[in-house]
Amino acid sequence: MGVMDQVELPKPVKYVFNWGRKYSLWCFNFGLACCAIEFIAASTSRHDFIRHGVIPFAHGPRQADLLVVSGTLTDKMAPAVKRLYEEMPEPKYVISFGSCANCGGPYWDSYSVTKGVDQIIPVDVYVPGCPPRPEALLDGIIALQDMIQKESLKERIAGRRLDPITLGADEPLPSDSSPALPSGGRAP
Amino acid sequence: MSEVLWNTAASFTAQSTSITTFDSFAVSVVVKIAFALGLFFVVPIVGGYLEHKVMGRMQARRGPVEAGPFGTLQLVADGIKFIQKEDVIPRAADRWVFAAAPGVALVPGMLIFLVLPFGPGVFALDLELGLFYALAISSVSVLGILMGGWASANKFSLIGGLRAGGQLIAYELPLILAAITVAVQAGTLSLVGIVEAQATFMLPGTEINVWYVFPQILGFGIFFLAAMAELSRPPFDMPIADSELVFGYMTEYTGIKFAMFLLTEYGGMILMSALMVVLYLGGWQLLPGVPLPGCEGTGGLFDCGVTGTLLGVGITLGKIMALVFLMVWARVAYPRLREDQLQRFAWLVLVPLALLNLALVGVAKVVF
Amino acid sequence: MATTSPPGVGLMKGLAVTIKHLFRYPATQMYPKERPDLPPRTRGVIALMDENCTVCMLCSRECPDWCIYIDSHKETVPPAKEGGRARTRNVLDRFAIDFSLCMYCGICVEVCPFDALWWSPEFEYAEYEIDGLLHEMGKLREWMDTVPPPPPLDAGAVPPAEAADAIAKKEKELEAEAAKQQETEAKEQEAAAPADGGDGKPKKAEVKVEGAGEIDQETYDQLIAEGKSERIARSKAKAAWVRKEKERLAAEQEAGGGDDAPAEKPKAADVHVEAGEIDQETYDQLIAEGKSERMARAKAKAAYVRKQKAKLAEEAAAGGGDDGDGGAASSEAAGDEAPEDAEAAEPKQGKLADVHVEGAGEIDQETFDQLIAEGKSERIARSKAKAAWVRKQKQAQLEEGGGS
Amino acid sequence: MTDVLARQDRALTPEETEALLRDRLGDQILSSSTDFATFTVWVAPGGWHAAAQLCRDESLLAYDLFDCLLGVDARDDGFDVVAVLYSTSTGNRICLRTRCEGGRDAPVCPSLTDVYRGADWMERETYDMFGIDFPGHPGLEPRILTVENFEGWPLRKDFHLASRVAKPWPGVNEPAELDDEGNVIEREPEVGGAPGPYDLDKAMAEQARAVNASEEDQEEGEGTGDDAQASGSEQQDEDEAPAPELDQETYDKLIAEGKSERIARSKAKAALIKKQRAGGGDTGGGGSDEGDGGDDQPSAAEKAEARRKEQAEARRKKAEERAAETGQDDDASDEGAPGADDEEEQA
Amino acid sequence: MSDLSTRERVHPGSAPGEDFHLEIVGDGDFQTADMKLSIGPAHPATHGVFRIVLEMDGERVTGARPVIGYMHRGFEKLAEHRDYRQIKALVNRHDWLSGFSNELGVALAVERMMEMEVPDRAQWIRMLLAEWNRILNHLMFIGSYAIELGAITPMFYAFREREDIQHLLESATGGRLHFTYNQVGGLKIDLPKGFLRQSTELSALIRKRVPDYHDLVLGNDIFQARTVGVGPLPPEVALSLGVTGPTLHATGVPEDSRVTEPYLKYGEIDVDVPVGENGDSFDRFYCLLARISASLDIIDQIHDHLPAGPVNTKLPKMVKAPEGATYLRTENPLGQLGYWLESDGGRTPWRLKMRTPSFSNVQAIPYLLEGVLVPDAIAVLGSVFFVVGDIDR
Repeated sequence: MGVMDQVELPKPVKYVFNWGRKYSLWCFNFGLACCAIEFIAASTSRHDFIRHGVIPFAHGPRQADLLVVSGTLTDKMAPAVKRLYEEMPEPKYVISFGSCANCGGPYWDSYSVTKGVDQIIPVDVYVPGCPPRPEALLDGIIALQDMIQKESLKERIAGRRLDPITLGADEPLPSDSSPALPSGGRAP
Repeated sequence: MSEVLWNTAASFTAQSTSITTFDSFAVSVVVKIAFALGLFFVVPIVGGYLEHKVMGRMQARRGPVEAGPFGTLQLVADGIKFIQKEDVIPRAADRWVFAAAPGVALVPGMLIFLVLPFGPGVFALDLELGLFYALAISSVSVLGILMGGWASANKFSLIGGLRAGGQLIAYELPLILAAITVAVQAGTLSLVGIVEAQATFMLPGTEINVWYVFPQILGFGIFFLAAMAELSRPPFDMPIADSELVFGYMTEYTGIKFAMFLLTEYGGMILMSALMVVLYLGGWQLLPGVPLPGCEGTGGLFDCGVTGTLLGVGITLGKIMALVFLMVWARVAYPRLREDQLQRFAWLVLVPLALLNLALVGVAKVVF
Repeated sequence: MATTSPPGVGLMKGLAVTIKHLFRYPATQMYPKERPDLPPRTRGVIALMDENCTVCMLCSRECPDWCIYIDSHKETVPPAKEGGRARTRNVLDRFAIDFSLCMYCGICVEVCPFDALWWSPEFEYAEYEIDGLLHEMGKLREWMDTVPPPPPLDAGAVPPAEAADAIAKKEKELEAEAAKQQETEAKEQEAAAPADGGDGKPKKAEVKVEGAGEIDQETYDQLIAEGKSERIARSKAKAAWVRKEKERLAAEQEAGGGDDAPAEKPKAADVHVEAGEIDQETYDQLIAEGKSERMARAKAKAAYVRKQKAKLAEEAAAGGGDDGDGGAASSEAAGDEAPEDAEAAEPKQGKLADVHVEGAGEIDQETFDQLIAEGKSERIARSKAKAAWVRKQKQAQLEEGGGS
Repeated sequence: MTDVLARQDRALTPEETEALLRDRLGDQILSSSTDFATFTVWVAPGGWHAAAQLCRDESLLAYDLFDCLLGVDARDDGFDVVAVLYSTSTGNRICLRTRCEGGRDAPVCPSLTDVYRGADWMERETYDMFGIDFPGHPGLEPRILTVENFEGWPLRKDFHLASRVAKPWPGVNEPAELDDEGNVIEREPEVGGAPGPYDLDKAMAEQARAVNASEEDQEEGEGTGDDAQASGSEQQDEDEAPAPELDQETYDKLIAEGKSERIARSKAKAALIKKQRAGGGDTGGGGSDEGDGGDDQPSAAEKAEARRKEQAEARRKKAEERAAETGQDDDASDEGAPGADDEEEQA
Repeated sequence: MSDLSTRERVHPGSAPGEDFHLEIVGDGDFQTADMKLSIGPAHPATHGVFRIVLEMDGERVTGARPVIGYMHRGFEKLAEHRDYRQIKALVNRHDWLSGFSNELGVALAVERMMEMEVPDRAQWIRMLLAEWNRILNHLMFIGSYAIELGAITPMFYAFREREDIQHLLESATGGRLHFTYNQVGGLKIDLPKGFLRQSTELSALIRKRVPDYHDLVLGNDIFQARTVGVGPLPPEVALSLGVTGPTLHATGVPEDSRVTEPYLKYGEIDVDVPVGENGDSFDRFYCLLARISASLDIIDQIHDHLPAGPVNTKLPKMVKAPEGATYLRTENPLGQLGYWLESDGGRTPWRLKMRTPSFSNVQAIPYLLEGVLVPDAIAVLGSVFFVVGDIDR
């Protein structure tokens, strides 16, 4: 890893490395709510995303490089997601699976739900649906794999904010930050 | 330098195919190490692929398909990815022990590959104490696991490491007892010797040539279960995959270190299967009593032409893959044993049975 | 309660079950290649037919997630006939659904009184950024192509209200025509000797047919030749005959005067469409399919407007000299130009929403390879090719519909 | 199935049960009702623990299954607590209901944990949601459902949902009027109307407009600032802004007409708001003590006026652009006014 | 920029989710340990976010304190801001494995308050879908309990069955997990053509596949060794805690509201309630598996009782429940689901309390875990079937 993010790899090497990262996404399912059931359905025999190289047996965040946040993220759970995202070693990807993870979904007005996982951790692919079909997750994974095949690791790591994010005990989480308001009733 | 290579190539193909008969010592050392390392990295990849596919089919799904033709390059892709992962060392960890642990767990596996015969003459070393060497070295990898568990300063890894230590030691005993019984039967400790003995072994009092698996079916069963427990494969995977232990001693490892632990597991699976093939299933012999085509020597096993050698290697790999299939089958079908049941099963069931088996064979050896 | 079986048996049975599955065909559906067969009622994405939308704001009010954003303004429409009253009409400026917020409960589709919102089973619209999930009116309109026809209801079910009276109205119409047809038939028979000798036998059969309307002889023989059962052949022939009848009447009307509204055309032009006419042929076809009368009128209106535009585009294309390759007059050629400039050159031909196309899963191979050549990702290429294929199907159906 | 039939004969009818309770506990049992197939017994707060004990131990009653315990916000009279008990042997269900002492600010209700083990978490949840204290409960803290440092009691009626105030309701956006030369005639945007508790919704919407209006003043420098972020709409400061007072005169009129007290109060509140909006000073009972008071009332109206004008310009600009565009690309002139189909081509 | 390869973790301690994992306090042996049981199970999370704090000395658990609230989404507050049609869409997201039964409860409660007559066909179809929903729920828990004990395969077979059932229900309702098919006064729309034929075929197919689970899990000796006699729950304690559903039936009490208070048309068919003997983990699993066969029998009975006719009644423009309160209880797959619906005559409920089965069943865990070995803790925790969304609402 030390070399990977310092130097721009030559074309063929970068292709092979991207191919390797593309077809070996050890997946850590942060199953929160109903979308977790659709995630399990995507991992079992009918949809079986192991075909695409997504292996669901990553037990801990240490061995995983794809974090699928499926379900409603509540304020009480947000620090855990933040910490587990930090635990994951660097070339890591996040799929936000379902409306609740995208931006609060049916619980957009609840007092205890974080409006979207992207307020806590950077998200690569948003899969819409409530809950999305398992095929929608496969479509999201294919989209992510397309992105991985074309991306350059150097830019990705350079773009990532590397100063360690420490959650001070006193600094409260933005629990009730109102959602990014689309233009509502007025013309954009 | 070129004629040295030329000689090697020539000698390899010309008179005998065995890689043991080379003129200069230096060259043979290089070739042997290359042979052992090559096998150690290739065969576990095939074993891992077989596990993915068989487990998939048994669970009514297809297993990896996209990576490479028919998903064959899945584990290669894993390897390439693990190289690129960020190498994380926990702050509170003991740095050098943490870094050394995967190596200590992996290297014994490679060393044992030196002594395993994969075909007529296709083996790096024919040690006189081959079996003793293999069993001794395999217990060293327990150290690697304990080091890993302790060094990660994560309470879960600690518990995982201790449980793994306890389990491996508990199952070391029946493993060795079963192996000794075969040595007693064959009269030699050299693995190649054991294969040779099986080629000419007659059931006491009858004229049927048979492998050791038939008279010592009990020993084979004990060795199989003990081997699975040694590798902490389900249904004996209490120290690793457990709800409250997250990933056992491997919790803290990422990147290439974690890949080395994985390779240890797959390599160990191949290694134990190979040992069982040599001890019980007659090595590279096709059928008990049937000599390989084009080979002479005792029991039609040695200095055969190229076809005989390739056939021998093929048969051994086939038998190894069959045993790997059995291990995967057990993983798919059974839940996990509880910790204390595991220990009780080892001490109260396996060890007495192994002793009984040893006694029986001893008596049979003396009487017939 | 433990089942008392000997110790080993349980373990063996477990092995037996797993090995049994090893030799069975795996239950995996190879997703990107094998498309899932989605039932018609699947709630995949919401499609908007904005011709029907009268901006009553009901969907936006009823949505529990407040995720439907509508902007519109009122416009006054000049009276259709002099002395008539000028009507005001709501014109939709912006209709957006935020699919990252939407909970797919279907209340908006349920509550819409004008059938403007439909469920489409499409589910492949994952995005890299979240604002890609805010689908504007254009995107919602594109989803309209993938809306399947609603499934027929269970035998025990009460048929839906609209369909019931639409079917009744159609029967009445058919009887009226059949009666009228009866006298003209009788007059022709005495005057003309049987024209083509060949169909002597069916002619008699034709007479015997009760008053439920004549059957179109030529389609009837053709179907019988194909080996269809007699009953299907007769019913198809009857439908074909009715369509031909209408064609003939419409043609006479157009040839005759054209300015005063022809009798069959339903009541005075609907205020909503400035052009005023509706496309008679699609209207009957939809009614035959059992669609609700109001729905059929709306779709026929859209089809008519499209035909007008197609006619205008052809004149413009022919008038404007050669366009690109060969300038073949028929819109078929225009269809397969490079997709970009085809859109620019003529109004969107693709908006043929009314004809439902089965098998929305196929993709148009040639656009697919072209896009792949351009370096597009396989997933985008597939979805664009699918849309292109659907467009082509529609054009093809409209062609032979117009031709026959 | 057979024991179910046997069960029927041993079961007591609601009247017998109430009679039994009354003679054991005397005046603690206030009243009982069986409307909507739910046998509810009102119990005085003093007899709450004794009633539950009796229901469990009395052999005739034998309510052994502890079904559920919940709190209900009873507006100004404080909070009610309802315990639902079920008897597996007789198949009866009883809902004991009592009014907590201490009104709205310190409601107290004796705990049932020593009678039923299941009451433990239910009471913790009711405390977490309503702030009702249960003396005798082993441990109400830490809060069972919400985040540890959560301020406010969520299920109380004066606790407002921040997002519903911050986000303008898309449903209110009726089609805008265009006068002859195409610019938008503005009209008062309808307030509230989203489904929600009727009287609270109006008040909440009122509050939101006040908050937005005050923000408009701070955002002098900013440009259009169209989606006014409702900054600082923490739950806490909303609790201080009390619900507006009742318009006394409409209230008495409705009570005289025999309306139920609750409907009368809600109508009176609505009437008060209408009066205040008309800026006619405070003829009704409620003075202008609501929130930031009536003094800057006219300026809020001006602000709303400015915002509406600016919306109008935005729409007119949009209409002109569209007219210009439709003019260029299709030369055929008989299309006439831009039809809906051109609309969708542009979008 | 710090060299990434040996970037040290900054936050103290190294266990993933630091305050979630084992922290040894006290000298020498483990005084108190805070063990997180859900994040990072062997297979994708089947429990959701449920945290339990175990006090242990040595291997034996002395005390257990479940910490819930991680999935609390404030449904009861949101319900007060939604009218009855919108509640129907939100209510099936709580016990996400039995979406249909949740909606059913609310619809029945409002119908009871408005004294609305629901056509027979709608009631029978509601029962049919509720029973299919029950089978979906139980199949999920068969898979997830087996994974807790280390057997991966039952989950794959269970989900193969679930996919077939979900396809069937999707053809009628349009949704796979959240059906929003119920409506106050009946159903949204009638069943599509061919639904009943597929339903009969599927019930026969699943009846043929149930023996696989008996062989693979119930009959397995290792499974029996790990579950028989583990975590017994006496009936009186269960009743006092309010435990219902398979967990209560395992203790021998056949309390099932389809039998004791028949709602819909359950009175006209016979419902058999499988019952265990000593309420241990094995009996709980046995009851779960037996309830699948029971539900299949009910489905077959419904197939030949289904009358023709309308499916919903004409609704007033604005559905308003009259003033007053009612408590209605239905038999959810995991236990009894009670709705306390209090209305002030407006179009939104004044108070809607959802008494969920998992909330009460989970209260039994501290009792069950006292004096249990740590390895058994998993077997016991997995055998009390609960859904975290149901606990926290």
